[in-house]
Amino acid sequence: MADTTFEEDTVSVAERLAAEALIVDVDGFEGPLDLLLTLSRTQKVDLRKISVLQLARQYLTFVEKAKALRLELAADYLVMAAWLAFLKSRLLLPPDPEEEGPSGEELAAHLAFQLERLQAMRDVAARLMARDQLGRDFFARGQTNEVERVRRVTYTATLLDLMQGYARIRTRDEFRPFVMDRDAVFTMEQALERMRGLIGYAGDWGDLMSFLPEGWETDPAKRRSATASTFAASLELVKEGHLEIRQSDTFAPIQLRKRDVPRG
Amino acid sequence: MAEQERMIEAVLFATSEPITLKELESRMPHGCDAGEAMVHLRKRYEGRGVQVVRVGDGYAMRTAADLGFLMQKETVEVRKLSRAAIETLAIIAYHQPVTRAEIEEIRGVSVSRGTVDQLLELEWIRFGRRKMTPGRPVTFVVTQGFLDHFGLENARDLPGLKELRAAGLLENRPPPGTMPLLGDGEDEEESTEGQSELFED
Amino acid sequence: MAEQERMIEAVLFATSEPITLKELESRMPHGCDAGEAMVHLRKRYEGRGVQVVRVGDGYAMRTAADLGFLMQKETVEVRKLSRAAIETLAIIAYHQPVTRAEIEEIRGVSVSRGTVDQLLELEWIRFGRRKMTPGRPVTFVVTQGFLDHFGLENARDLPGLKELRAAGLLENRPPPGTMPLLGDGEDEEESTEGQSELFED
Repeated sequence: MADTTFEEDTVSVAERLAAEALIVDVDGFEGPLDLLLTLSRTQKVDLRKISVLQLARQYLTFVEKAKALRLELAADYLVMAAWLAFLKSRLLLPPDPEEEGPSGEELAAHLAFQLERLQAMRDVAARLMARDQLGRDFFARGQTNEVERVRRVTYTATLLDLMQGYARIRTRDEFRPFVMDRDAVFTMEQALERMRGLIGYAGDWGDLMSFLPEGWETDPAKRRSATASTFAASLELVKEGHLEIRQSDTFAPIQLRKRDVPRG
Repeated sequence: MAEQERMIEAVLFATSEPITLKELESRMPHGCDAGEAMVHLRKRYEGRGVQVVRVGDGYAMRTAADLGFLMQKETVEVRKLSRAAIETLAIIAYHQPVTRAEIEEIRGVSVSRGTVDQLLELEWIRFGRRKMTPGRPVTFVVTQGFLDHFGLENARDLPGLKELRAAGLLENRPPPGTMPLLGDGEDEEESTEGQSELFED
Repeated sequence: MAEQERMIEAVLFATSEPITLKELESRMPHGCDAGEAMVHLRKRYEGRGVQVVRVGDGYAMRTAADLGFLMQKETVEVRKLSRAAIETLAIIAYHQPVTRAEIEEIRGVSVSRGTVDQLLELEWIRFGRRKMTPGRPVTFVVTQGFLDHFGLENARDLPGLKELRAAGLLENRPPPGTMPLLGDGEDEEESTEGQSELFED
């Protein structure tokens, strides 16, 4: 590590100015790593030869100044400051053979690696965006519809559709209050199916309530649902001509009977 | 002239409408002669699979008429799957093997026969083994064709709810205080032998 | 062979999406060799205003990049990508298959939902297979659409890829003092050949 003996009071004027310039615009950074990378540029060396100790000092100075100016620093900037302070002490103190964990040099090397990698990614991102791009520099066929003649229909969907569809269903479930409690719902289809099986035995007038499915008669919510759907299904079967239905008076029991000869 | 020929070739290729010589020249550097370049270009494409044809007072590139039979596949009309079909398919993919009743339970509405038939016909789903529950209902699972179409190695590669949310695909956040339902990434992957036990809750 | 060359010329011309040799052959009369015809066709278009380019495992016709200036009318206004989105895209392209956590580790900040969403919507990235590390996190990879957009034959042609690899900047180096994750060994193996293999489908 070069310049590990660099002293705090020898920080150059240019660096100090740079650090001050940075302070004004703390919002312009995308997190501590981005800030570190910007600070490292003031060293004007190859990132591989960067002095991490000096960088740690620059960062800590930056954070101090931000505090002095009462700028709100996000928590991750402060976490990084604490970590760099720790790293600084490790780099300055002679290694303690008793102490566990990685050495200051190892930690410094990893930080340097992270900075170099981030810089490398930014460089290639710039190179990527500088490439000739479809629709900007080179072009696809402008008119592809001339051969379209409808012949066969295929269906397609993208993975995004699929995931959004699934997300839609699952998110709806999270709003339980708006969803009926389906456990207690006996659907009309279910009732119809059940009634079709039962009407064969309904030779004589029988109470609608006796047609409710087993286990649905006691719980009030379930009974209500089952009654409604069984009644609706009965009406449907009457319409189809398989069943007769009668009620002698308002609120009197509703009675059902099989109809022998289906209507026309 | 070779350079001018290249220019009109590129423009003719990329424009969607036939283009006149005047329009061509207005796009080219000053002093170009689109008319002469066009003569050369048309000659170059003579007898090829693509032709430079005159359309009204403009020019356009067209595939040679005798090769129209190759375009038959272009005439396939691609339609988006219906929302019901996509949802049904998603449920099968995430919960397979899954019965029709379970799909209805999750969607909250009954599944029409046509929807399942369509997915079967697309060969994106098939019948799985019967469930060991009363009535031994038939189950549905997704097929290799499904995985191919959606570029998945296997159905377990499907992102979980947490990941969907992280990617911004879940618009709604759950109201505070509610427990997230299933689909918490890890939970889902743990079930190595079918995701059916997710229904036990 | 001249006739087969005409055929693939017509089909390539009519389609805007890249098309594979297999797809080409499936449209041509039985017994045709699209691969050989392609060699001839590409030669024929060398240096012309329109090029036959390779995109992943497909081929497409595109105008020559040096003639872009003629095409101002055709340029579609592309939504400007944020710096975060551009960096995220580059990281996915160079490190694929890469997890969200790895992207965040490299950028030093968390990846916002909208960023990934935007890249998915552009169909420049898609979900890859899950990583064999604890939690089996989902990965991201770039798509053929990405290659097409940036005029890349395959992901190995990314600018500077070799140099980055040689400099060790594409390694997933854990911070010192952390325990290597379980199943890392397997994964390492996968990712060495992973990059190119993902485009074969």
